Amino acid sequence: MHIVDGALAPEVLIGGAALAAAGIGLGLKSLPAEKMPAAGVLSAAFFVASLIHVPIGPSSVHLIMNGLAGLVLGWAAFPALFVGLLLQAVFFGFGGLTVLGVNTVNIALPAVIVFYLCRRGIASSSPAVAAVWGAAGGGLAIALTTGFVAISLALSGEEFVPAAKLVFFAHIPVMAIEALVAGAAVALVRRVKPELFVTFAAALSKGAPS
Amino acid sequence: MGHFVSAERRALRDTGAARRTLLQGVDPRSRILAAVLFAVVIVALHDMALLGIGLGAALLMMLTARLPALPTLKRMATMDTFIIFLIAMLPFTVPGDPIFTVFGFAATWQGLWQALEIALKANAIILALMALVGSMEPVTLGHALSRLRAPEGLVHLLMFTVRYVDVLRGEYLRLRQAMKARGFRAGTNLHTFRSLGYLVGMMLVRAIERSERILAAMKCRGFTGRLPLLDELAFCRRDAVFAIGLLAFLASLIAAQTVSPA
Amino acid sequence: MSELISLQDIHFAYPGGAPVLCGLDLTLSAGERLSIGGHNGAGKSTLLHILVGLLRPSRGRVVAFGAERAEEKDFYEVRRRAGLVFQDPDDQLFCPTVAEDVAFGPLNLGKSRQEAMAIVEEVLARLDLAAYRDRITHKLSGGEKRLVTLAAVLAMEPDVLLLDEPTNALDIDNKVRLTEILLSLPQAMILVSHDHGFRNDIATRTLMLVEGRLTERPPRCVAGRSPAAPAA
Amino acid sequence: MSELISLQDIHFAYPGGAPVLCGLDLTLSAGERLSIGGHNGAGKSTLLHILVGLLRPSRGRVVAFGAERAEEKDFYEVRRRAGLVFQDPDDQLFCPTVAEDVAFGPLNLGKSRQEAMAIVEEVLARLDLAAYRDRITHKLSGGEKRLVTLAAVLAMEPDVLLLDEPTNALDIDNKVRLTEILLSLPQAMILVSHDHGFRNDIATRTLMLVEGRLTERPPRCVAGRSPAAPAA
Ligand SMILES: Nc1ncnc2c1ncn2[C@@H]1O[C@H](COP(=O)(O)OP(=O)(O)OP(=O)(O)O)[C@@H](O)[C@H]1O
Ligand SMILES: Nc1ncnc2c1ncn2[C@@H]1O[C@H](COP(=O)(O)OP(=O)(O)OP(=O)(O)O)[C@@H](O)[C@H]1O
Ligand SMILES: [Mg+2]
Ligand SMILES: [Mg+2]
Repeated sequence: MHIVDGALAPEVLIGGAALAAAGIGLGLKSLPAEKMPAAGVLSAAFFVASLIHVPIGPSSVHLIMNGLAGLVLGWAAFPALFVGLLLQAVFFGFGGLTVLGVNTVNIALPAVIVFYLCRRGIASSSPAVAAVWGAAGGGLAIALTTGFVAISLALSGEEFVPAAKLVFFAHIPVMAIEALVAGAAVALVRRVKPELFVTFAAALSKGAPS
Repeated sequence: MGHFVSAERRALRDTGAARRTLLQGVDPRSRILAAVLFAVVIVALHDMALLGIGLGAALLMMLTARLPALPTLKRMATMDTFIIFLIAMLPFTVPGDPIFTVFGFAATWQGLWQALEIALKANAIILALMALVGSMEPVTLGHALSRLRAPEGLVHLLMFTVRYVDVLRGEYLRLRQAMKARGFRAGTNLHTFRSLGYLVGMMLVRAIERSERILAAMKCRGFTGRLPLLDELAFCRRDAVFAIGLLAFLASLIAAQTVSPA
Repeated sequence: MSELISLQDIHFAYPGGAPVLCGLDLTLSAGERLSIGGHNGAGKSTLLHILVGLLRPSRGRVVAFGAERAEEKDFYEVRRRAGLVFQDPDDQLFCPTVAEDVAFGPLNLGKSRQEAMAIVEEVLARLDLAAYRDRITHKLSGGEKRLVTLAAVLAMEPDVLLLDEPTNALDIDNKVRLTEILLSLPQAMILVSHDHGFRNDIATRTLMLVEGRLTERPPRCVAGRSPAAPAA
Repeated sequence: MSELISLQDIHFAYPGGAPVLCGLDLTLSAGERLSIGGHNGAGKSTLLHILVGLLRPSRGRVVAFGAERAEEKDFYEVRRRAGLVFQDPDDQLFCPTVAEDVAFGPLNLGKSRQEAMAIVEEVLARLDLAAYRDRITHKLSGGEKRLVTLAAVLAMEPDVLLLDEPTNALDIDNKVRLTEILLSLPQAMILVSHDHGFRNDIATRTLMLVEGRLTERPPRCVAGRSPAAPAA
């Protein structure tokens, strides 16, 4: 879901960059040096997860897992996902440069929203309930990302609106897939290492806004 | 997001490296600033001929950086399917003079031009970015960003990510092989989604445990909350020549744009 | 005597690396327990991966279960019928619980959830692991993980077992247990192991992988079995 | 003979796990090269982590460099003077380049950038690794990584070296090189290793970790070193 250079209006690019900078700043504030190795290795893990392809019929999509990133990293998802997008653009030619801010907001802001909406749910005493909340978060994050992409386009020009609408509906299967995968991932983490979801929450209550 | 499967995205291992090229001698900071400046100028252009020149310049940079031409061009052209879809729809959604009609929808010249404009801009910028910045070590990118006053935390995060992407990717690939050996084939079904979810979850669990061991190793070497970076970047004459050349080129593009009637 | 697997003149190198296998030949017949030795990096794991099509040789033929196997599709059947136990159990275990991990193979073979769970119960009982059914795989000890990976592969009811260093991470008790289990199985197997004593207990034939080829074991090694051979 | 480190009646269990160490005693004297064996999961790595205060025992005393160490603060000095080389080099080489990684310790000890770089040059030259100075850590081979972790620890000029499976991932050449380096060092060391031959080459004393305690190595093992002992 990477927009490329040249499609968006300058105002949208600048607005996106400003929002992204603010989000990254807040994320970094929640990251003391002690947490840096954890955030870095998790950021690498989400980078690797985005290399996983899931077939849909004859085609295939790659995972984004931004909902899960939000649940694990909280505000730190902003800088972590930004780093991933930066590396993808520079070394794999994926996405673009002037759109980096917009792309970061489109992917990381849903992560943070999911963090606030679902963090109680995934802490539920029942792993099954937690998995359902994880799935909801995973699906919601993609829905929001698609929505934000559509909004970025619509703000840039009337002519994008029909395509943006179609894109949103075309992504419904993707939302379902991300929801199921994220749900299973949360189910596993809750049983194997429940602390994983608290690591950054602890830092958050001290460091950054909540 | 559903881009082409053929989009080969490998590890950060086979990036840049120490190929000896003309660009290699230019300070990484200049190269980053140059890529940003180039992108901003190209985005602001509207004249098709000038955009064509911009893409030509990006191709030249690719050759100077000695990036392997075919794979790089393939990466350049790889976009999300939805972006391709979006560009393909533009001729039909932009009002203007019709060229032809498909199922009652008229394609317009204006729409076609706009689609072409986006394609030219996107490809020129991403290609220049890959040539100027993508041809350096990811680690060098981190050092240069640090010298450019990028927030310290962000640089450290980037460095840790770059350091561990290959390690985790190795873990992932070995797990995937083992799944394959037990007859797993990804399909569009619940079993696949559950298995991949477990795989992602397990990768996260292992990642966090590895980060605990890393922190222990850091403590053993006296870590007190400060992460030092060392680098030896310095501007030299080659940088000045490069900067002047690029600025002159970009300035002439802007001048041509303001002069031309479009 | 029926031939299950044969490799003919296999050549292989990792991209950008030196040749690992050069002109390797191998035949495995029904009922045989073949052990393969060789120093670190000799290419033993590589050989097993070629057998099940996880790697493709640059030259040579892989014949398995009566047909030549060349393409990805050909190997689907091979992977079902030749169960590979990986060198590092952590590379193989990714499900939260033991039961789910053991069920993974049968589910891949198209079994229903119920059928798969029945197989799980049966295999775990057979290996005396029933108590581990609901344990978290990630928290098992190295030896326990090893036994679970074996169970996971046996759950696919393979005709051939390919075992890569199965005694790594096993203490004496578990090694005795594994030896008993393996000796009780009817399957033909290829066993890669550094562990002398274990090899001698299990194998009906022993080969060494030296310079990319398999050779009969040099006789001096057969004699020199050390009582203190390390466990790893 | 001066006593550098001693553990007295150490008990330890991971949260929710079975006891790993129960009543362990250990003394390391200056100039000694003590090797510790024991099967996987015996608690060897745990023991080293307790020594440098990464884990706290539930009972028992840690005495190091002439003082009892109980709190996090007490261990700052211990970690500086007892250099721990971790089992997995990837956990220890967290800096982007070799020079940065080796300089990490000295910089944390309050050295200036220049002093740190001088130490880096000196240590790398001493280990014959000068050519690796500007290499990217994650692109090194397993053996190279191992040697760099050793350099990074030596750069802190420790009085004691704690080595956890230093021969893992080393080929024969690098193992010979490591053996030479270790034998040339004046430091006392504790060496955890599965590798028989390596242990015998290095150690002045050998103990086994069995059932949570250290015991003298059973005599049958000292004698029975096999000519075909595997390299791993
Ligand atoms: N994925 C890989 N890419 C490149 N080289 C590899 C890869 N895997 C293994 N090698 C190299 O190929 C050679 C053979 O490796 P292999 O793992 O087959 O040896 P092995 O006999 O199983 O060794 P061990 O006893 O240590 O398990 C080694 O030199 C190894 O370094
Ligand atoms: N972080 C942990 N949490 C819970 N249990 C652990 C943890 N680390 C180790 N253990 C357990 O403690 C025991 C001792 O582990 P340790 O790593 O010290 O063994 P070791 O002798 O170093 O083994 P190896 O030879 O495999 O390195 C093992 O049973 C292991 O499963
Ligand atoms: Mg092997
Ligand atoms: Mg250990």
